[in-house]
Amino acid sequence: MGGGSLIALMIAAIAFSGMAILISKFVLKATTNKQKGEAYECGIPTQGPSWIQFNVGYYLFALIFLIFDVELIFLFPWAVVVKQVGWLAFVEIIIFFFILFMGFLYAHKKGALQWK
Amino acid sequence: MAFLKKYFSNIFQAIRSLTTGMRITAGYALRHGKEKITQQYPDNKKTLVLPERFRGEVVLTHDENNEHACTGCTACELACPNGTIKIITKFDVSPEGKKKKALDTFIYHLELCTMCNLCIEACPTNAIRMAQTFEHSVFDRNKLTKKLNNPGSKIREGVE
Amino acid sequence: MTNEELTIKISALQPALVVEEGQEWLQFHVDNKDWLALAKQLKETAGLDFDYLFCLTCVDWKTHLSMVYHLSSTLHRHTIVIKIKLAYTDPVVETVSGIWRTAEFHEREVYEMFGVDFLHHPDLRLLILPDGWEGKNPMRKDFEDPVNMIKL
Amino acid sequence: MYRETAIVNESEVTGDLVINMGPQHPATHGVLHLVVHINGETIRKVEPHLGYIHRSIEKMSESLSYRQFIYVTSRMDYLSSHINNHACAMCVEKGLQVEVPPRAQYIRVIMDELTRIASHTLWWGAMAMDVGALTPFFLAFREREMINDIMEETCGARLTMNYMVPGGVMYDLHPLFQQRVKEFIKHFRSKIDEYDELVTGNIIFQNRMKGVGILTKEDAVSYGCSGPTARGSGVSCDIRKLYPYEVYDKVQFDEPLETAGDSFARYLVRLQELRQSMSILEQLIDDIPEGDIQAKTKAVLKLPKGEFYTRAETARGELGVYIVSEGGTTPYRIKYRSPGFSNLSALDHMARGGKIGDLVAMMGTLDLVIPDIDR
Amino acid sequence: MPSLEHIANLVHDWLNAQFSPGLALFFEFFIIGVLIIGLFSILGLVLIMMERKVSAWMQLRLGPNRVGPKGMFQTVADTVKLIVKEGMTPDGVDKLLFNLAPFIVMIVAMVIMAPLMFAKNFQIWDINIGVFFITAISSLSVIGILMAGWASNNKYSLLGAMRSGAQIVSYELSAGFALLTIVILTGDLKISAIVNAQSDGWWIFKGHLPVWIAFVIFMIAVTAETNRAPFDMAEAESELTAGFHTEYSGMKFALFFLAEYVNIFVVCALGATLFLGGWQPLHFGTGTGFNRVMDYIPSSIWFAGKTFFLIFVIMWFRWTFPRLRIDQLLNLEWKYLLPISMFNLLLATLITIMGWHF
Repeated sequence: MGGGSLIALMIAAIAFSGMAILISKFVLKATTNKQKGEAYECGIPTQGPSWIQFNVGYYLFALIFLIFDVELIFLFPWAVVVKQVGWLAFVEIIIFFFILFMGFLYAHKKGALQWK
Repeated sequence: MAFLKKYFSNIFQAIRSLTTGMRITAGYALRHGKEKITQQYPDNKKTLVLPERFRGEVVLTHDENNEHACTGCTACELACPNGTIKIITKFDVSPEGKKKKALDTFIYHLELCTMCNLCIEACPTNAIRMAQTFEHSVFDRNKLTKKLNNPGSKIREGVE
Repeated sequence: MTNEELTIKISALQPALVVEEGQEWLQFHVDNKDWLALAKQLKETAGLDFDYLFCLTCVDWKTHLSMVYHLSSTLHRHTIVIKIKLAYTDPVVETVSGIWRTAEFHEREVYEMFGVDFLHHPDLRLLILPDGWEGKNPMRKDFEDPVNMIKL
Repeated sequence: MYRETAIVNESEVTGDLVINMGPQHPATHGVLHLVVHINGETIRKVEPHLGYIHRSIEKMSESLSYRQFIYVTSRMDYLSSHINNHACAMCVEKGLQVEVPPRAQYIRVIMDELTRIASHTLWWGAMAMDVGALTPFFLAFREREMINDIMEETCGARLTMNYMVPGGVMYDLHPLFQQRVKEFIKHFRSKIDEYDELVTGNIIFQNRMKGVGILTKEDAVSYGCSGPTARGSGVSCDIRKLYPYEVYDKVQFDEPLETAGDSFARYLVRLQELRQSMSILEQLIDDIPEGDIQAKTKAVLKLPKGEFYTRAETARGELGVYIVSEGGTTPYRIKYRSPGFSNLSALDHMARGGKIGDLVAMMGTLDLVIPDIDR
Repeated sequence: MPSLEHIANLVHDWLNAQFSPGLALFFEFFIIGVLIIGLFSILGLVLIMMERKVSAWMQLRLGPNRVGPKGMFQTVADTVKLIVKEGMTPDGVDKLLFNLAPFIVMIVAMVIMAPLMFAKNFQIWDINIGVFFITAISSLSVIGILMAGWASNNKYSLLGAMRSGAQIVSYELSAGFALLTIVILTGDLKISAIVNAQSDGWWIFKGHLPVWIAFVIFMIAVTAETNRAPFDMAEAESELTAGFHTEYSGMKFALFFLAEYVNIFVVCALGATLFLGGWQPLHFGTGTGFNRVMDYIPSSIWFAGKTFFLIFVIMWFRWTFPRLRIDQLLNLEWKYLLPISMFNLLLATLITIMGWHF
């Protein structure tokens, strides 16, 4: 079966989730009050906004990931043809990894992998 | 090189410590039939034996003639830290015509009781004791206020 | 250090002290204004080294309040009790939270329970009572709570 | 007169978040409310807000007689209720100048140590649960349940026993008591190594614990810490050793000390205390002397005018009972110096600079029992 | 004995005989949709039950034992409970994202099923880039989690989502490297080709050292990617109460919950396919009696058995270990798993070129 199955699966997922939520909506008569609408913070009203500019620590990892993930994508076609290409592929990948690893070490040295 | 050696020995140590823990949980999983400690509470009611000293609730002991040993001296009422016990006394007239203080109603507020045993210790005639019941939940709090002396009961002969 | 030696040594630091014996530990009655200076000396004087404030409380005597400090030394293992008489209305005393940091919490408790104001306390706020507590100080003898207190 | 609680909204300026941990939070074991200022994951400041379970036990005790007030203290540190009762009973005895019969002294100490084991096993399970391992909790409860059964048989209750009375203990031991305790010791000796294998040796656990929440010796003393919290920082503060009460001077035991002052040191101290408590039990259980279990006391107790202070070593540290008596049948003023209150005051100092996960681990090793802190 | 392949072919032929090709294809899609929804429901019920029982065994408990025989229908009862629960939307939330997030998570969990080979020649779509497809789609699930955490307007959720973001993206690398090891050995990205390459022995037996290392790294990485303890930073119940799904209740929460378990199934199925030979039965040597007995067991049972074994291992992790701290979690990835998996890849390349694997 072709790519159409992906559409079918997606529709199935939406139908399944949507049905589940709809059924529970129908089963239940919801009431509302002020306390119900509050964000959960251990029973204490939230102080200050939650949508703030967040500490950069998390984003650094996302950036480094991006670099590595792109490299990983390059590796996939290479991996498929390793068997046919043989030694050349090995030399290639050593050069590739050497550059990548240098970058990695540099990032490590700069403390980008240190959680702050 | 020393760095690499430390690096790999760290990994080795880590894996060893993790597998030790996993061995224990796996051991419990394999022996779960023998090791389980769950008590199936409402099902084991018949076999559930509470120790005789277990303090569940204050009761006034009555014998087969519907007689108790309470003289209405209010020692327990004074000993109670929470005001759980309230004793209402009356005056009995004995056949000889003497007036004598006697128990009229022994009111016990189970909802205030902390089972501290001080009333039992204070009682000079061992009229009250702790019962082993523990299922006290009710829907109405008023049901927890109990009258402990049975209707028509009277004081046992010879108890002063 | 024996009690006699302690008495001599501490009296030398602060001549206005009144020493009371007879209880388990030596008791010193200190004047309110001398307290902070004495507290510093008690902690820092070699041979005394009272570095462990293990109990800090207040007693309401209906006419006045008295602060009670139980001090001990983890080095020499001797213990003394310091008492300070405070006025009944608007009592004020210097904080010792800079000397023994545990006092910060204990003083906040005394502040809300007895209404003693601790001067120069870094963070004198209600600790146990709910925010915005209005009314009297609960641990004072004249406190009445008609709703929650059950008189036996 | 009162100053309003200062809620300074610094978050808009510095990018900090203010998070309320508790009163309804899985890690606060009760109703502790911590206002945590964080930046990213790093903790800037922790402000404990107490009082959610404050029952004013000190004020209540002022209106109760010397026999009655003891039972209220079971509700302070409910995990070491025997020891609380013991400290109060000792304080009343000090005032009355009553000598407790040797049998009662032995029974009291044995009960104290059983309570300590029960408390520490529960702490161990809860501690492991705080850092994310859920299985140890149930293993700990297996052991604790055995102790609770022993307690139930002799004292008549499982948690708030009220077994100590001024002058001795309420009833004699159950005939099976000694046998049960020996069985328990045998069982626990075989299981405590499992504790080490499952949790102590675990590399993840060690990484979570080591170097976290460091409390130096000076800080521990200055913050008035006591019990395992202080001993983890190398402060020798075991009341049982320093000011022995009852029969503690007759038994051989060590006061475990660690010098690192981090969470792992506090953890190790408690695990060693479990072993020490067992050795105390082993020494005492076979030679409990025969005799009375209560000294003769009057029906209505009156303490002479004066001030009495006793201390006892609970599972969490030093419990002080300070009675001011005016000579009446009720105390004029009672102050309970609870160990948790002082230990908690060090939390802010320890937590700064750590991560949220560290805060949970620290709270676990401080072994906070909230009713003990609020009283 | 009718295999799943057999039934699938029968249905396919019958549909094509009855209807026009377009209509037949539509019906097939419809059947797939229904089947996959059925699979989801069954997986939800079975896996949650399994988790409860496994945890109960390890914790000296009995586990659920009231609803149905041996408590088998406990999950059904819980589902009914969750349906009856109110799905609240708090006031401060970003309504669109908040309601969209469970759908995204579910779509990812479902679409990722497409290239999985459940039995011999029984597969929804044999994509020629199967392994790559799975890597690509599985990184989408982090978007759902980030969306849920951000939209909730709750600080716990935000922290949980951020942690989850940093964590999932990090561990995806080592999971990818572990997959690459097998791709190098096989020389193909197609799932069916990878499984066929293992007909004479599973990679875990044939590939020795590099595959063993890759397998261990793969298990660690997928545990982290599915947000399971000891890597459940996004939920971290004792720190963040419930992490990114703190504000979700009722059916929306149930969808997150279900998606988590389905994701576990998917990654374990992938692990079973790549390292343990998919539906290939266990063989020793050639032509022995043992092999014939093994062949008699249907391929779907083989696949399910291997998958559930791996699921058990992941559950075993959860009920044994404490949780890592966020910085330790990232240290583990960047300082240990990533360098090791890079060198492991070189090793695998070397072995492939030299032909040292069996």
